[in-house]
Amino acid sequence: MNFGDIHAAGAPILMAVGGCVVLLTDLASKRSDTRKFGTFLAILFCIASMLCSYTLGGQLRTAFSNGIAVEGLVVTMQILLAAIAAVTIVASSEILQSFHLPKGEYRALILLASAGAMVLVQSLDLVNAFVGIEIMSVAFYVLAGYRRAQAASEEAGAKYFLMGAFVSAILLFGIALIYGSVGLAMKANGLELPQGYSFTNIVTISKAIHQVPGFGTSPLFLLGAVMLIGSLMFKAGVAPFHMVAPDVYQGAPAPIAGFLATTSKVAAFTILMRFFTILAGADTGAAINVVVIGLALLSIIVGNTGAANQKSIKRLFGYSSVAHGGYIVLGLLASLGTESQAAAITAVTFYIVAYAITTIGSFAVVAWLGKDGEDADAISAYRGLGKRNLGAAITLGIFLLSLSGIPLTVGFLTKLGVFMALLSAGGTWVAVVALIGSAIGLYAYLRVISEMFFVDSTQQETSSTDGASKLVAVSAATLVIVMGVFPSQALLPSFEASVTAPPVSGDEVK
Amino acid sequence: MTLQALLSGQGLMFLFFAVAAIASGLLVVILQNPLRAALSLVINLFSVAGLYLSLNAYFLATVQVIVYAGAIMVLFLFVIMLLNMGQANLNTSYRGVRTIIAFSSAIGFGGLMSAVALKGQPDVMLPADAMVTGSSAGSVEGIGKVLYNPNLPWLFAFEWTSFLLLVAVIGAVVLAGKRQQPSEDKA
Amino acid sequence: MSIPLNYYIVLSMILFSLGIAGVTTRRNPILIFMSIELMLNAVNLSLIAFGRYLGDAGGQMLTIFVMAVAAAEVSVGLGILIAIFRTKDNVDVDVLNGLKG
Amino acid sequence: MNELILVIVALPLIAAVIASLVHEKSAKSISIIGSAIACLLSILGITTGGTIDRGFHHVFNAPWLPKLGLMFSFGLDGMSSLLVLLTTFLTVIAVIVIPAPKNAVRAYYLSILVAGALTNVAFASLNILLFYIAFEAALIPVLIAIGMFGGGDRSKAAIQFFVFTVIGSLLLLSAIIGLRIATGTFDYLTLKDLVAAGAVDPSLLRWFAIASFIAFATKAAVVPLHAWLGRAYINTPTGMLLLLSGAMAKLGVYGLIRFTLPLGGDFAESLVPLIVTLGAVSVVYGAFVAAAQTDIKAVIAFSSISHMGYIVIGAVVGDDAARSGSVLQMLNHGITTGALFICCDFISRYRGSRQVTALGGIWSDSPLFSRLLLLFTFSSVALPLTNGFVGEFLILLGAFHKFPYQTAIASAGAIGSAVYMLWMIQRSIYGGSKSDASKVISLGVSERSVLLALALMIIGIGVAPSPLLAIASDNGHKVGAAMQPEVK
Repeated sequence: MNFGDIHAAGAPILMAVGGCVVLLTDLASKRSDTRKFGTFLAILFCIASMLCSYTLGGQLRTAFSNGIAVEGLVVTMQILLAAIAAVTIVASSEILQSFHLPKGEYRALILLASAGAMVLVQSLDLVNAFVGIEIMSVAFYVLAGYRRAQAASEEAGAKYFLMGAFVSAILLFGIALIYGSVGLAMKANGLELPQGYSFTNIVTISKAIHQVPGFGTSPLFLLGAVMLIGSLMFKAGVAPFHMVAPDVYQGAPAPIAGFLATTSKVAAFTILMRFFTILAGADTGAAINVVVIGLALLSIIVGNTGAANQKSIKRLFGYSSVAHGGYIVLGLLASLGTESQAAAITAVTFYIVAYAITTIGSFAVVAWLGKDGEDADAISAYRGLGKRNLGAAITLGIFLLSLSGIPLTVGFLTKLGVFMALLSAGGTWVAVVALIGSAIGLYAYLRVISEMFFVDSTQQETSSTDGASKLVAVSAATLVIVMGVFPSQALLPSFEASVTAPPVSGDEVK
Repeated sequence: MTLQALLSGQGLMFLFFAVAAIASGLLVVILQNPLRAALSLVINLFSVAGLYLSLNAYFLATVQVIVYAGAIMVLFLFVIMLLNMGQANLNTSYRGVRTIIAFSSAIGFGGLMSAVALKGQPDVMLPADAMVTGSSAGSVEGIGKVLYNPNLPWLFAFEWTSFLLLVAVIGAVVLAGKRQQPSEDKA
Repeated sequence: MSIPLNYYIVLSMILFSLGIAGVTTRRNPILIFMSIELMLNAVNLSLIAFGRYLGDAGGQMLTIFVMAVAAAEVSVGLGILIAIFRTKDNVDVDVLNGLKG
Repeated sequence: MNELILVIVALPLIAAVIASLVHEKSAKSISIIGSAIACLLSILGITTGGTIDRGFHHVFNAPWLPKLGLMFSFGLDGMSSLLVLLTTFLTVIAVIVIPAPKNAVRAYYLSILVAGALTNVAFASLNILLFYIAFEAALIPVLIAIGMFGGGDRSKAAIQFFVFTVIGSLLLLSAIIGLRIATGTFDYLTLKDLVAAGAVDPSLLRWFAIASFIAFATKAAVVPLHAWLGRAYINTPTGMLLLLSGAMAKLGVYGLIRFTLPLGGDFAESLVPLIVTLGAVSVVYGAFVAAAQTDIKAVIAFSSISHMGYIVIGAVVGDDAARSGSVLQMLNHGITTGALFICCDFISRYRGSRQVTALGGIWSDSPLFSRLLLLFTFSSVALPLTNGFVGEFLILLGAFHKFPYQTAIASAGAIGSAVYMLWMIQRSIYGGSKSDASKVISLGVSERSVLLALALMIIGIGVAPSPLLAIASDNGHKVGAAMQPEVK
């Protein structure tokens, strides 16, 4: 262990330390109103974490006995995660105030959840991934049920917890099976486990896949891999484990819903990308492809149809997150092909970043329009919004157009990227089904736009005071447009030539 | 070979604990009374601890008994008592159905899963050197030497586990703490 | 004569499936949670068995983490469940149906 | 000089931005100035000039997102320059003649100017992805205009319109991406050369032909894909309707000529009989549905299906005369239908109703207006000496010897429609006034001059079509020449 190692793992460490500091500051201060200072402190640590990630640069480096690996993609995702945490803390400052909820613990949980997500993102060993995902999930359970006074929030927490714990068990069994199968295969073929590596290390798994003939199709490994992939996809809110996502997003306070939806996706999809990189080009039979295609199409269809006739806008965003999870999985699918891999990783990364911005913004609008701390959840509450609060209506309209993938918003470019990757990987009919799904989704989003602009309403002006959410929503909307028109300036270059796992070669592992 | 393996001393031990584990596990799934289900889970944990012993994992067997069966299950029992669920819900209307479902799905699904997963997987016996490497690996010393070795990947995860427990503590405090909204105090 | 590894794996998978059966058929959240503990146990058993037969300490290491995670989940999970039981007197998971579209 | 098209697109956009910032009163004049200059400039676009590349003049290239292959590539040929001119012209008219709704003047002008500019980007684009982006993005201002300022059924109309057209264009997108992956480019001219050289997988071209046909036929409201049109046209505010029916619907036909046929390979050629048949069905169907309407706006809307059916036949039939006629007829249809919708707007504004049964007496009350309306109707039913006649005649001439049955059916339908339409317009303007609140339709100076200008164009093109025809013949003809011997 040396400074380089600490630096590589610095981003989550800073977030975790920030969590502790924020918590202790809150405990130490007598006054109940430490709102500004606590927010400031939390954001300071987020920025420090971003800087720490940024200074790592794009080259690949492993640390902590190959337990973690950091490269361009991981750096990007870590910066994104820290940004999401900072924005969530800003956006929820007023909600906390109006709910009289404990603030220090709230900020600490957000920072710690992000720390867990970062550990997951950078982990090269599935053990670290597992610990990271659990830190994130346990914090999520608490955050989802944070508004204990409200039955819906409690229920969201309970459902999320039961489902999450169940899936964690499946994830663990997957890891156990991978551990066993890799170990047995390497042992049977006389391959040595290199010093410092474990059987759960992605590099070791990759070595087994690429150097042991027939290992990629061995049932023990495939069962483990499918369990691992499926449960990680649940953590990202993909069907068929989607049923809690709309419930949780509806029940949780809006900024938290945005946080849950985005952080979980960023973290889970990044580790999936890493896992898929080593599967690329390997003979794993059809099983993984079939599972991934099935999950992706199921999510796209379930998500878009589920969104179609919602009365609650947070549920709508919940279903929308399921559908968008499906599109991201399609991109991941393309990353299984060796030729389309680079394009697919770029497309998926861009998709995740864009989705994060859009979703955080959408939930911020819901909080912005809320009254007395209650989110503006019913879609009927948006009727005639264009006349009452044009700014909010346009902001939400931009997000909805972006979610439906209309040109000149970032949603179009993300979809374009994923479809390009997918079609170049040869998934034509998959793309067509996905297109049909997005046409259904279009209707769901248009309904809200129609309610806002096209329907007259007698509702009175809502006096919203949530300036923080407004700030977040408006800046996110600006980003959505800017990235939709000039993405090359904004983001695309940083994704060039990202690697997700160290290349497998004999020397690398020895 | 299979029968022989089971009829040896170690085999009988395995057989005993395996049957106990499955039986108590089944009871966890089918018993209506939460209290009894929790006690069955304790038995299950003990049986699995016995299996750990047969695998030379002495330390973990101890941890299993002390932490799992001792602490975690006590927490469960405490919550069941707290919520007064001890004899609640004695409705046994579809108990038989549940027993069948649970048993058949466990045997069916588990058997299917193992049949699929172990297809073509040769019977792996203990390696010849297992007595050497295995004897110390399960002890406190052996575990400690591996877990805290900075040249092995476990230390990093171990350190992060402390943050996991911190999150759990914060969560428990938040969830169990006094409700701050005055109007909700009556609830 | 030692026990073949596959015996342990089959046993572990059966216990795991029992847990899944419990999660899917049980209605009481606490009992669901206990079934999840059953699944975690099955995982631990397979990990230790794999580790033993591979002559590798990794299985036991993973088991330690699983136990730590189980403890963390229990503390948070029971906290959430107590909180929701204090609001609602009923104990069936069917009662968790306030969130609908 | 190459930047001409950029200026034409940018001017209305700049005007729109300024107009949405200034006071409501000056919004209109700023919009007029911006769009009028753009209109004058687009006359320049007709003349050959600037960089010339494979038959396109004013070719302009600048990178947008080079990594995605997305470029600002523009170029004009006769067909696209005429359509750009039509679009800018209709934008000006829409801004001048149709008053904005009182409560949202700026949003209204913004939507019209942006819609016009994006339509022009699509017409002038030589990069397929850029075309697609403009093609789809132009729907947003229309959506807003229908939804916010439209008729009673506006919410449903807006959603239906948007969903229908976007589904079509999503298919197109998948085909475009497929082409890009196969060839590595979105550049139209390169693609065209590659396809002509047979360097692209035929199964991909088949998919492109099908997908792009569905997208463009939806836009042009060819019969099985016309379902969005009725409700949308009836509920669209007239200003936007001028652009929607006059310019944007032409994107469908334009796309067939520009993209589907040249890039669809042999399969697209084999689609031609089907498209012609569908076109003929559209003509008849439009005529029948129009005959069942009592709302004059609906009559004009459904007769539009009929006219577009003609234009589609002419566009795909593979005959030079027909294709030139088709391009000319796009122009004519834009002018004539625009004029009719404007008249319809006047009638409903002054008379408070668009129902034939409630109208009458306009002939005596408003002589100039009713005579102009009659002229526009003549043009719409293609009487000789009006512009409509030239276009339809050329189409019939070209189509008849290749597809005699379909053409015969189409002309029969057209005649039936003409008779009905004349009868209906007459009923609504002759006779005594049936409405209590009959008001004289008094035209202001600007309104009068616009209507007169439209009338002059109709007669001008009808009497001396040859200059325009010469430009219009500079079109898909060159495209088709790569694949088939010229029919002369």
